[in-house]
Amino acid sequence: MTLEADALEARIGELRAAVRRSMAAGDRATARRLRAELREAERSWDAAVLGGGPPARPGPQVREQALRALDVLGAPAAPRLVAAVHAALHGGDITGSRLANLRRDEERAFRSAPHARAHYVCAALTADLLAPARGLLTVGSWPLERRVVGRLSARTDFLTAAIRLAGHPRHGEPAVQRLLWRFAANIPGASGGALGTVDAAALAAAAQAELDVHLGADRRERAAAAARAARLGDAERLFGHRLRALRAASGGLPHDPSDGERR
Amino acid sequence: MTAADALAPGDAAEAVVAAVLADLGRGHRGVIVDSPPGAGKSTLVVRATAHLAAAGDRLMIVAQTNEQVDDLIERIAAKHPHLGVGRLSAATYAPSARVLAHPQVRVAQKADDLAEQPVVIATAAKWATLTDGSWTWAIVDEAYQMRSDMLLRIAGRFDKALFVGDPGQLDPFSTVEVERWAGLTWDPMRSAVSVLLAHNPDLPVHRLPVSWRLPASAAPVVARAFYPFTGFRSGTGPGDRRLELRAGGMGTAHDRALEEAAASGWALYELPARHTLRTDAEAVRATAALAVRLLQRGPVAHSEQGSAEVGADRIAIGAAHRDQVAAIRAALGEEGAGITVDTANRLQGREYDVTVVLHPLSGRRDATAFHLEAGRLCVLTSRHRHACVVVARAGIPELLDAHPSTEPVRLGVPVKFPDGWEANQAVLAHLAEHRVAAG
Amino acid sequence: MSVLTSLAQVQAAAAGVAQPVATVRHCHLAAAPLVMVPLKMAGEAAAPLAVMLGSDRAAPELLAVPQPRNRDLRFAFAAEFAKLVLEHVAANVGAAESLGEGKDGEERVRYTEAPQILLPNRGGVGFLRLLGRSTRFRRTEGPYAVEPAVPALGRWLTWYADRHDRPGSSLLLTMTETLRLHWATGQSSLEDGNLAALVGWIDPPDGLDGPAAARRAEDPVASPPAGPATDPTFDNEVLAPAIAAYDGAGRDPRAEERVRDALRGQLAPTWDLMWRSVDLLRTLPEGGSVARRWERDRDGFTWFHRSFAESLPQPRRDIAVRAARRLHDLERAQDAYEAQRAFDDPLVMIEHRLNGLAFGGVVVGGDPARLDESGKRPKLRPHLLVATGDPVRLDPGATVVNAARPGLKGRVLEVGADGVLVELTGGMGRGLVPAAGSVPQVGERVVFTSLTEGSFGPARFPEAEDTPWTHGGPPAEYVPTDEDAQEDWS
Amino acid sequence: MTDTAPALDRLRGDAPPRNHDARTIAALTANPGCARRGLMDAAGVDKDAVARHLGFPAPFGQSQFAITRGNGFEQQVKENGCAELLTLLRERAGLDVAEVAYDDLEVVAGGEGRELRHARTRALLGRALDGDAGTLFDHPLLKLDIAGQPAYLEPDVIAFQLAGRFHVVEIKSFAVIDGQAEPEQVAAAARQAAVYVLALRRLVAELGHDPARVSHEVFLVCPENFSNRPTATALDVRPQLATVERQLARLTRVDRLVEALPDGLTFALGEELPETVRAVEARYAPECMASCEMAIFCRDEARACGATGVLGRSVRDDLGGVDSVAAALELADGTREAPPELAELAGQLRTAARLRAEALQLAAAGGVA
Repeated sequence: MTLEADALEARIGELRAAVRRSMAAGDRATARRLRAELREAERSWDAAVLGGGPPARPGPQVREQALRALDVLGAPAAPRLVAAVHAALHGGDITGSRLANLRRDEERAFRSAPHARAHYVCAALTADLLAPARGLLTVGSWPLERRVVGRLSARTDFLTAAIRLAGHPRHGEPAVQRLLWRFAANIPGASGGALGTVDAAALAAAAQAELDVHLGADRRERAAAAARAARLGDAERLFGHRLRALRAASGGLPHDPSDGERR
Repeated sequence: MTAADALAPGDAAEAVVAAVLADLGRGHRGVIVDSPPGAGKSTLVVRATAHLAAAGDRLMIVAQTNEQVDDLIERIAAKHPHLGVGRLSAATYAPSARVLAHPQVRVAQKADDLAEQPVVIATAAKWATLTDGSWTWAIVDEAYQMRSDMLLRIAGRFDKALFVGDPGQLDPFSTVEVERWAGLTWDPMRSAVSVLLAHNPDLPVHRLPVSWRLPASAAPVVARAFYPFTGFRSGTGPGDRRLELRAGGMGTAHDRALEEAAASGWALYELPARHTLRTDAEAVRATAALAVRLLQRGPVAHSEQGSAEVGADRIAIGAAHRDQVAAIRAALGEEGAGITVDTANRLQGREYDVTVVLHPLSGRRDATAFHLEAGRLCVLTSRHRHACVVVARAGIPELLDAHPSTEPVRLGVPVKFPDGWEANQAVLAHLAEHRVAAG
Repeated sequence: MSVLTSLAQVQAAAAGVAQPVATVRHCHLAAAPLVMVPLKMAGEAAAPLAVMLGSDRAAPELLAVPQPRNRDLRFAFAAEFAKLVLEHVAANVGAAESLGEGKDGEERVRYTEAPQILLPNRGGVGFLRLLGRSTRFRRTEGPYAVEPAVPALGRWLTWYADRHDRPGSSLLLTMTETLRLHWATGQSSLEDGNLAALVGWIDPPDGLDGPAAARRAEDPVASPPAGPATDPTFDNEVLAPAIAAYDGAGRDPRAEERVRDALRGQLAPTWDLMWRSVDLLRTLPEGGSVARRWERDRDGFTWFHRSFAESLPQPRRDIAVRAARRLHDLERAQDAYEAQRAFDDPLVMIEHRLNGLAFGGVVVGGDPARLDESGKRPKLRPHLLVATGDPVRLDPGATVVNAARPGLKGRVLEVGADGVLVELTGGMGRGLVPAAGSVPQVGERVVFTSLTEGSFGPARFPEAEDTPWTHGGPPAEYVPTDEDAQEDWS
Repeated sequence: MTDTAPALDRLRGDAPPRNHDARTIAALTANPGCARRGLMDAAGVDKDAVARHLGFPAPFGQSQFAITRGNGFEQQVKENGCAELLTLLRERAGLDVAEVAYDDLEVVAGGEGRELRHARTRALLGRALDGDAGTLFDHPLLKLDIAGQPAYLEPDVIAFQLAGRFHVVEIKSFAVIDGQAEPEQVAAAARQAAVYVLALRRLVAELGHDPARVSHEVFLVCPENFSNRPTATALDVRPQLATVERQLARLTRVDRLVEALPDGLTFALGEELPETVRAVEARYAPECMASCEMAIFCRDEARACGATGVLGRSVRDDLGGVDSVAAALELADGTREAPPELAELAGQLRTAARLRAEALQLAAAGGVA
């Protein structure tokens, strides 16, 4: 351990005690300042001792990976599910958080150069207000009926994804089987095999059986909403219609007074 | 109110007893009868005993204490002089006079010596020492007081059983940590009836609708406070019970309290608000003095059973802790000799004309789960046929108001009603109308 | 809790240092106990983070899990932990002492030694219990297989946690509860849960009194908590970055060392406190009945150790019969333990003198050689008049025994102004003349108590297959399953 | 009740009223007898800030491991349209396969304004009550009156409709191991669930329906044993409902406390804050440490005036409610002449002191009595 590392270690010890004391005293501002210093000291200690490289930035290929996974699923899906599908089929993992801000990057890219890309990763639209649905990813080129989500859609999309995955040529591979097992555990009549192994055909049949129960109502709601969505502008059709835009336009709803910082 | 309320009290009670006896013949493994205070539980046990013995079944009766065993023997022998009764006793038990008075009762220490007695009666602890022998029917008296582990030890001795008990009374307790079994349907700490029902949910449950003990002034108060879902009513009307104080009073605070109790069935003798030790000398003295003063006033109890002097043996003093009971006994002295003084646990199942109660929350600064237990206050305020005088320091409503309710919750343990806080509040609200400030 | 302990706490608060509430040690202390200081990960049921253990205060072993959410690392930790615990158990069996034939004809044996484990607080027992539960069912082959020592560790930890629940057992002691059994501090039981504060009150470091030592002990940066819970600021500012670095650096040994260093810093102060507490407890002479209770402990250890190979892991929950039998055993042990502590220790007997079930004073009169001629044969029935200032609440006829010599029995005849008249009925030797020194002389100090040891007789319970219909009938045959295979770990 | 509203605002000074959530409301049941706390809660004062300003900050909150574990578990249970939750409710509550509708009330059209979200919650629940389908309502924003002032309730809970009745589903990350969970944590979850049941019942009543359509049986979803697999346990929260209703009613009677205060008194963070806080009587007990941000300040204050409450409620009860350590000691060693009402306590304390001294002196002499 070089002399310099010893000094660093002593400095790290002091900073740690100081950060903990200021956090305990509830003085968050000082804590934030000291913590930054501490991270810096720790990073230089890592570099000096471990030689760790800089963390990876979200490269362009995250977009392709998301699109590929969404194609497999064929239905709006949450970032965690998209990441799980990618990991099962292609190994490695794109953390859910990097996927979450992918949607924001795509919207920014679209607004700066509309339609520059063939396929955009974009939001699902809620059936009632056509607003961006929280925590869902879709592909811009999908038909509106598939991108709009109603009250039953969360369940129907889950079942659709199960059927699509069960039908995937590589459904027999262990990683995909483990992913299918988590679907099977939550579909009545589907989970029969021992841990980690799933009878894909049985899963697909069970999923289809439940899907038929909801499909009619779900399709009706999505079709009606899709018709309304068709009248939206390009950007809003892809990334959702926001009330704020409406408020700005016509000075709509009175601003909510107690809209303080959410604790 | 239900159809049963249209009936006269006697008929309503008779209808339930008839239904119970009928259920005994319908092949249920168990029949349960909830009996509020003084609702004729022992009478039911005696009639069921005769009913089952007549049908030729070998019958065992389980009581919780030797005293309860002797009570039942006396009642059965009086009602059915020809019925052979065996009393199975521990070696250390000396038969009491009232048991020996009945020729048809045989006392023995081994079950084989009582083989030809159609009815054998013993305490649960004695039955638990048997490893063999079987009876077709068992009658379990005070079944809500018996702990589940005791039922486990004796259930092997019978095929079918009638369980009779008062659900409002004290819960079983233990001196050790029992968290380990919380949530199990056979938790050894639950009452015998609750474990029985947890495993046999479809057993018939009957409810004796009338309290013959509690006067019209007490039944509604006790029913509302401690039996919210399974109400009952008094077997007597407002005019049927009267407590007469033949000797004149001297207008002292004690006298005014006794007169209020005689007139309305309740009195709250309220001492000034103060935090004290458990054996609060002032409250102990007041409790003893009230009982002694009552005797001096030459009380006569007029009821549907005629009129009778209220002697010392017809008066009881109840308290929450053993050291309070010891202090009250010491304060009674000679004049109070013969008056029963005991804790709620030991007063269960017993009956008196007048009771004087030292309120468990009197003088307390902080209430604990022990003090707030609904069963304890229920026992203390439901032993009397005529009147109940409660001695308490002021300040209990404020104490209840400030009581933090942060009791732990254990998964799988059924919620117990009524909640002790609500029960205490209900009784206090009623007592407030009969308040007499201490002199 | 009673007025006496409350008074001791008030005296301690005024004096600024803990006051004794025991004059003798009421627990067994092994020559080389296995001290353990465990830490668990916040937010998890039983994810071990680290443990510092050993029976030599100068050479503690530190085991740590650099990434507690990783299953393999967690079971590698369990395997190492198992090795050390099983070694200690094996090293503390001692010789097998024969006790002659049991009623079923088998030779009864009792080990002369038993391994004792010391933990900082009750939280540690709860953690060991859960760790035992999460490891004792693991299979050693098939999916997620583990080393054979791991399920063995699980069964031993479960057994130790169950023994801890038994009143009077010394096999698994928690230091906060054991110290509070012997000293009262000037703070509430909540603050006494902090071992550093508790020791600070009992043996304040020089220059500090109780409250000052406790205040320093409550600063988690200066004196780390005794576990198993870690301090949130330590988690957020020190441990989380270290674990993240370990993950980031692909499990580089130096990053692992950084995690271990951080955890060692949290555990070492408590390790020293544990041994300081052992020293404090050794200053007290051992209570008279401690050896007898330690014998019961050794019987239990002998039975579990000898039947270990062919028995199954303890079931998840007790069946009806086992629950009832265990409750009865615990209540019997509680009853005996309370009586034994009172007879061993005058500072405990005064609890019973204060609530009137015992009395002590000086013999001021009586008739030491009195004979009772009323019966067929004269019987030796000496009378003693004991002057006492205690609030006696015993009714005439109550049986009492001498606190110093429980063999000396008697009856209370009368409680008068000048003292209590006692008629001695036993424990004075055979004949009509009392054995020398058996009857207390005038001027002697004596204490008589109505407390008797163990009024509980043995109770009979049905066998499991005879569980009655009132308790759900005979339980299903017990087959321990390893549900870990179906679990996807957090 | 509105006449004390201006007084409560003054008490709060210029700070905005603190947002209540079920945890803070459930914590009201911890020490109802404490006037200081009752007043600060009724006025919506930020006790955490006051404690820090007085130099006695409340011990720091939660470890991030626990937070990430809690969020991770909740996310997993609610993932893919609450797939795992639906499986549990189908098994345990007999939910029909067709009942899967899911409404997310946490964010409305990108806007997170509370007024907007509450309006949408009212609309959706209103339609559900009128027979429209709808099974899972995630994060319904509810309102509850605290001391006469409406407060928004940030729920992390799901309302779930079964056969026309609503049940609250509370997701917690403490484990249920072999059917048992930590009793204190279950109690806290039960009290919080009771607050939601109460708020839901008030909303249902406002919408003109029978409040009993909100069941007192709530579902507690926790990880099972040592895994991530969720399990659901039905919990009857009637006792907790009664307690919370009692405490909320007490808060509306806070006027007694307000009148007793010197006017112009405020808990605003200023120099005179220490005197203001001390002017309102507290009722400290060690249990406050687990449920009130002011606990360390109150403990320090109680220690300064030698209160027996610092040693715990049972010690104070043993000492017959004598409040000061010094008084108890003087009674024990006879230096203080006991007034008549304390005569008995003095006698017992003196006997106790004598017995302790006698036993200690005997032990020092090496004998056993």
